[in-house]
Amino acid sequence: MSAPIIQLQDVSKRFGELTVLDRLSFEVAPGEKLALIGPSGSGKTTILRLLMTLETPTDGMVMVEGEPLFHQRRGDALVPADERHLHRMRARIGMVFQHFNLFPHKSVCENVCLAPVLTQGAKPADARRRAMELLDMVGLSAKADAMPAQLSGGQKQRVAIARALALSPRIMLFDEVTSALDPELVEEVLNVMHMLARETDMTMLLVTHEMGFAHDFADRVLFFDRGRIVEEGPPDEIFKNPRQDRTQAFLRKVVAAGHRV
Amino acid sequence: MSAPIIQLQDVSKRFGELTVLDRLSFEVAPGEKLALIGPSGSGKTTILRLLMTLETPTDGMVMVEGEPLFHQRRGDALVPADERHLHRMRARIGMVFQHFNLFPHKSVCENVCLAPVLTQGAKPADARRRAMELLDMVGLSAKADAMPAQLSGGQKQRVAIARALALSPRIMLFDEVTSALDPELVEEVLNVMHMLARETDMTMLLVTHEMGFAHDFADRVLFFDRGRIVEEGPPDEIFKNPRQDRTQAFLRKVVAAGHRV
Amino acid sequence: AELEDLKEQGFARIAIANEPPFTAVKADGTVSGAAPDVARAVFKRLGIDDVVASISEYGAMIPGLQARRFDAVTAGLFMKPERCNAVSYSEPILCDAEAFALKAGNPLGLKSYKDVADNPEARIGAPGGGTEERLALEAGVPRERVIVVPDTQSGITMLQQGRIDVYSLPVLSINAAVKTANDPQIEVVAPVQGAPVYCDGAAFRKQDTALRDAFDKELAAIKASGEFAKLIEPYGFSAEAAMSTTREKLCAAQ
Amino acid sequence: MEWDWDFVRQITPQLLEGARITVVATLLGFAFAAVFGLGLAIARRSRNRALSWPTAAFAEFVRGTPLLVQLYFLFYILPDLGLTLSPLAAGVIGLGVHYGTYTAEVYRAGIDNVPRGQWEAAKACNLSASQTWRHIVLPQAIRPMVPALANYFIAMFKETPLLSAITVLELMNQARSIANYNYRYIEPITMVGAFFLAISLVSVALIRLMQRHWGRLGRLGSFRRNTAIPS
Amino acid sequence: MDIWLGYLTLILQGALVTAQLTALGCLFALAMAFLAGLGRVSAVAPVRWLAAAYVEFFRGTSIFVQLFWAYYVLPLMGLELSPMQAGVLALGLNVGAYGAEVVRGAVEAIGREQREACVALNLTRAQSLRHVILPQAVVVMLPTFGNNAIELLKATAIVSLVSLADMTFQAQVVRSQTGSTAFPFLTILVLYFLMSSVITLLVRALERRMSRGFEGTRA
Ligand SMILES: Nc1ncnc2c1ncn2[C@@H]1O[C@H](COP(=O)(O)OP(=O)(O)OP(=O)(O)O)[C@@H](O)[C@H]1O
Ligand SMILES: Nc1ncnc2c1ncn2[C@@H]1O[C@H](COP(=O)(O)OP(=O)(O)OP(=O)(O)O)[C@@H](O)[C@H]1O
Ligand SMILES: [Mg+2]
Ligand SMILES: [Mg+2]
Repeated sequence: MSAPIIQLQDVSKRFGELTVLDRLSFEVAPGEKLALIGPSGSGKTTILRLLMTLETPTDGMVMVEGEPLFHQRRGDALVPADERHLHRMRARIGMVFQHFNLFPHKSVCENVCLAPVLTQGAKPADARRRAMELLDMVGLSAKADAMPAQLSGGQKQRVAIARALALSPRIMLFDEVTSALDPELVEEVLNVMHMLARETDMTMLLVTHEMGFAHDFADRVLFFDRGRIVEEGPPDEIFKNPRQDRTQAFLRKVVAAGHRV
Repeated sequence: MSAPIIQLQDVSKRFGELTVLDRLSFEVAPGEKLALIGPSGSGKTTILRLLMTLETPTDGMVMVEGEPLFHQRRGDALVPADERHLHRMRARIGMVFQHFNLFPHKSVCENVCLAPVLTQGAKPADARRRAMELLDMVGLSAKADAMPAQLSGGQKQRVAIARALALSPRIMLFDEVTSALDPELVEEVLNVMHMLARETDMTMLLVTHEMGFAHDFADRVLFFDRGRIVEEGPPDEIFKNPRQDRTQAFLRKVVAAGHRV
Repeated sequence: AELEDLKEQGFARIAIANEPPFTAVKADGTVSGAAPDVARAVFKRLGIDDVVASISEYGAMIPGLQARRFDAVTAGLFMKPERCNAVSYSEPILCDAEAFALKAGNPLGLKSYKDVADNPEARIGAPGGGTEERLALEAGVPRERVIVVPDTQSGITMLQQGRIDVYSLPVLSINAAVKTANDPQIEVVAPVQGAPVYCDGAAFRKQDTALRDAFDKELAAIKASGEFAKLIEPYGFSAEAAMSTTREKLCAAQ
Repeated sequence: MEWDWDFVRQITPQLLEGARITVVATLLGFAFAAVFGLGLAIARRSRNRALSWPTAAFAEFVRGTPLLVQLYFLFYILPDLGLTLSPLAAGVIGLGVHYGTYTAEVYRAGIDNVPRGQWEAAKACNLSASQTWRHIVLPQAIRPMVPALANYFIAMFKETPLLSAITVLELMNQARSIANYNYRYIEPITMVGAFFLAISLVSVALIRLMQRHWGRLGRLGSFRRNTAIPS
Repeated sequence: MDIWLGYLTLILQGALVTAQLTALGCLFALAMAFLAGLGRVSAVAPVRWLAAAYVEFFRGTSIFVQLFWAYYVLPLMGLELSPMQAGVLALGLNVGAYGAEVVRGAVEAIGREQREACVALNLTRAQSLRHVILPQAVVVMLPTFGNNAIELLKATAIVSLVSLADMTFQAQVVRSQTGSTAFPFLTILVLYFLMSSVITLLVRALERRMSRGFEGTRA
């Protein structure tokens, strides 16, 4: 196995009194597709937000491609990272949000082009060409000049995926990207993600409540509870033969909640 | 078959240009459990809101227990109903909303007691006794003095159900009562509803995207599209052997969206 | 300011009051009246061709002068010892006694500031920061019965509306105002008993004595030539009164 | 000019007397505005166009013109129409009418801020209109109004100096009178400024506290001035 | 009749001064609002404090007091301003302090989600502000700015108290020259209302233009 692209070592995150991540350690191999599942409030989103540097860990080390994410070397010592270091590290990571977070005042194409032009110094014409390729890939080249408000939820989310891809990150983070969508629109987004998973060697971390999709998509599943990993393994094992009581109870509940047609 | 408790005759509802219900007619038998399903925007919510008199039909007649809901007799003529008539009719109908709509400034028990005391002249002590019974039934007697903000989503929705039951309506309307809940909390609400369906002879109309639940709960399913009934029948028929293309396509999409564990 | 500076810029900034006949603003916006006319004539002889007049409240004049908003105040700002300490006055220009405007028949029988002080019902209106306010206060009228009136017309209106019982201004101002109002319900008591005759002068900043001295010289010249009398008498002022007294006397008076 | 502490000591009592009038005028004016604004808000909500439309026009006009000129109008022109008000009464009514048009917006926003779901739930519970207002809407609408109303209270307080134009001897007028009498402006004006600053810093802190407890009303810009500016 | 026409001209001259004060005051206030408003959300703590102190001071003391200070006290400290400059300074600083809170509020209202999207796309703080936050925030600010402009217009009336010949002041002059109170005051009431209506219409037009791209996303 090659060197891990992401390593968490004893990472804790506390909000005041509340411990959300509790001395958590795990590794992700390059190209791996990882699904994070678990009950509400178990800390799944927080892990993705840490990796995107939207939160800072209270304790522990996060390494991305062998480099510390929140620290930098000064002489021999490790000191908290400054904005420049974070900026350099962030270039490797992309994130897609539950609520899309498109820029409402920019057209679809501008949403996709903005970051490459501003952060990678891409020429506007080149950025636009690449944006059109990506929009084509997510099936939205016809909507390039539409405004986000004119799109359905599923279309918005596909634009958000294209936007994240435009920076060619080596790691993609997906946080419940379908849970804000109408059931009928979920499929089109999942199709795009399936395609991405098949056709690229990006490392992907996925938080979802769609157990069926997690099963098909992931190489490995981590089941979280209260900021700790309760169980991990290949999807078949976790979904068919969960070893832990907590996992079994969770899956039973989700199934009972009606996802069984 | 006994006389229908609800009758819609050629009911239309337009919002400006938009026709939301299009000369719709159907009947509901006393005690029947009816599920309304269909794509987003097809008008399901609008039907429930009409029955609750939160909207007024643009055209057509709605009868509840043989009486016109939006009209009253004056001499021989039918004239639009006044507030007194509506008030009398509403006493027969209860509704549970997607977002609970609990009164945030009143405790759980006060939420349940308020309407009986104000509209039925119940004595506060009696109302409280009955409220405690209902809260006990939905498994929340321990939370009687909590404020809504201190409850989880599932608990809030169970309080909302108890509140609607407190007026002993003969018809209960449920509009996507679980879709705002975390997946783990869905079960507790559905359990309460199953129990209601089994143990009371109330007429119930249910709008839901949980096909599994609709299947188990309903005596009859109506499938809507664009303000019209496309197909209706017993759940087994609709879900296993839908006759219409539109119904098949809808069910296929919902299934593809991951509800298949 | 130095005389030379003013000559260079070609005009002097003067403060005037919004009070006929000391000042008058015609419908076309041009400024005339006894005070600005004299100022214009004197400054012209000093080689300053024009005056730029800004209308100002009485209360704002001395602070405005100190804050360098004006080079001189020519507004019927009567000489009083305290004012002589605050500014440099020229020799006297316009003299006037104090008068009362009150309801026809003088129902409260008010003839002096003392009378106002002694009658607990009587409310007197006076311009804020003006001589009359001070005279009233010094005569012992309590603060709450001295109503500070923002301008002459407000004073007349308030008198008509019964909000004040007497409105005090210099004789000529009152006459002009009462004439404008043209109201038989109002009569004038002039002069007020026991109130001194006051004269104004052009007021300059304390340190601008050179300018003041130059002004005095030319003022004396037009007084001697008779031009002075021609300027002010049409407005009802007496040139004789101004020429028979001096700054020294007025500033020392108590 | 130098700052003169002796002079400060000498004029303090007179300024305090002015401050008393300022406070009285603000309190009365605010009480007037609170009631008058409620009337405006109800009239504007009315379904009767003949009532709601002129009310809206009146409110727009009052909000679009300076309080100072309105005060002149109340004080000098109304008597010609047969209504002679004392300076303080005219000032209180002027402040009250002017700010009433703002408090009306607070009431409106407060009521609009109660989610539609609450009205609908009340209907589903079969409450009557008056029961809905009393038990459901008003209890939820009033609390977030309080900080917004308090903001206007402070704004009004800072606008009382305008009453000097209609001869009310409030703080600013006393200060000007002192300045005119003594030809010293720095001390009285600065003291007035310090007085206003002290009062408004204290009240801003109080409002922050209220907001933390009772929540903020609406979104920014949802009514005309979320924090008021003296005019 | 001619007399009235003449005095009407005088009032209109005052109206010009009022309009000029309002326009310059608004420009200055706008500059201050952005300077202090962005200062309040700055990452640098001393900048935040400075901006907060400015806002609290100018909102805390009455504009009346500020104007008197600018007019009578600043010159004593050696800073000489024309009445117009003093008026613009006081109005601009005062209304700018209120505007700063509008800017800050609008920037904060463009929620966490947009800011997080910017981080995820690796934009710098300045880039986020310029390309994402401000273009959206300005649309949110506009209506309140419109109200602030009207407040500023109304506040210009008090410069008459320091003898700047604005509309209200000219009305006073006309009043003492003619003895009529109703004519000048009713005239200027109407003129003020016209001016504030113009501001309202301008802001609405601007709002429509700026929010066009959003296609109704923020109702
Ligand atoms: N900024 C914050 N301040 C305080 N608590 C927070 C904050 N962000 C998250 N939390 C808390 O941290 C816990 C974990 O949150 P997180 O969003 O990671 O859960 P999750 O596993 O993604 O849950 P869900 O499935 O509901 O999205 C929750 O209890 C949440 O309330
Ligand atoms: N007050 C209203 N004004 C205008 N249009 C409305 C209004 N209420 C509903 N609509 C429109 O009526 C149509 C039907 O709405 P309805 O809420 O009944 O659909 P639904 O079947 O419940 O959909 P969903 O599954 O998304 O809840 C939609 O297109 C909706 O936009
Ligand atoms: Mg989450
Ligand atoms: Mg619906």
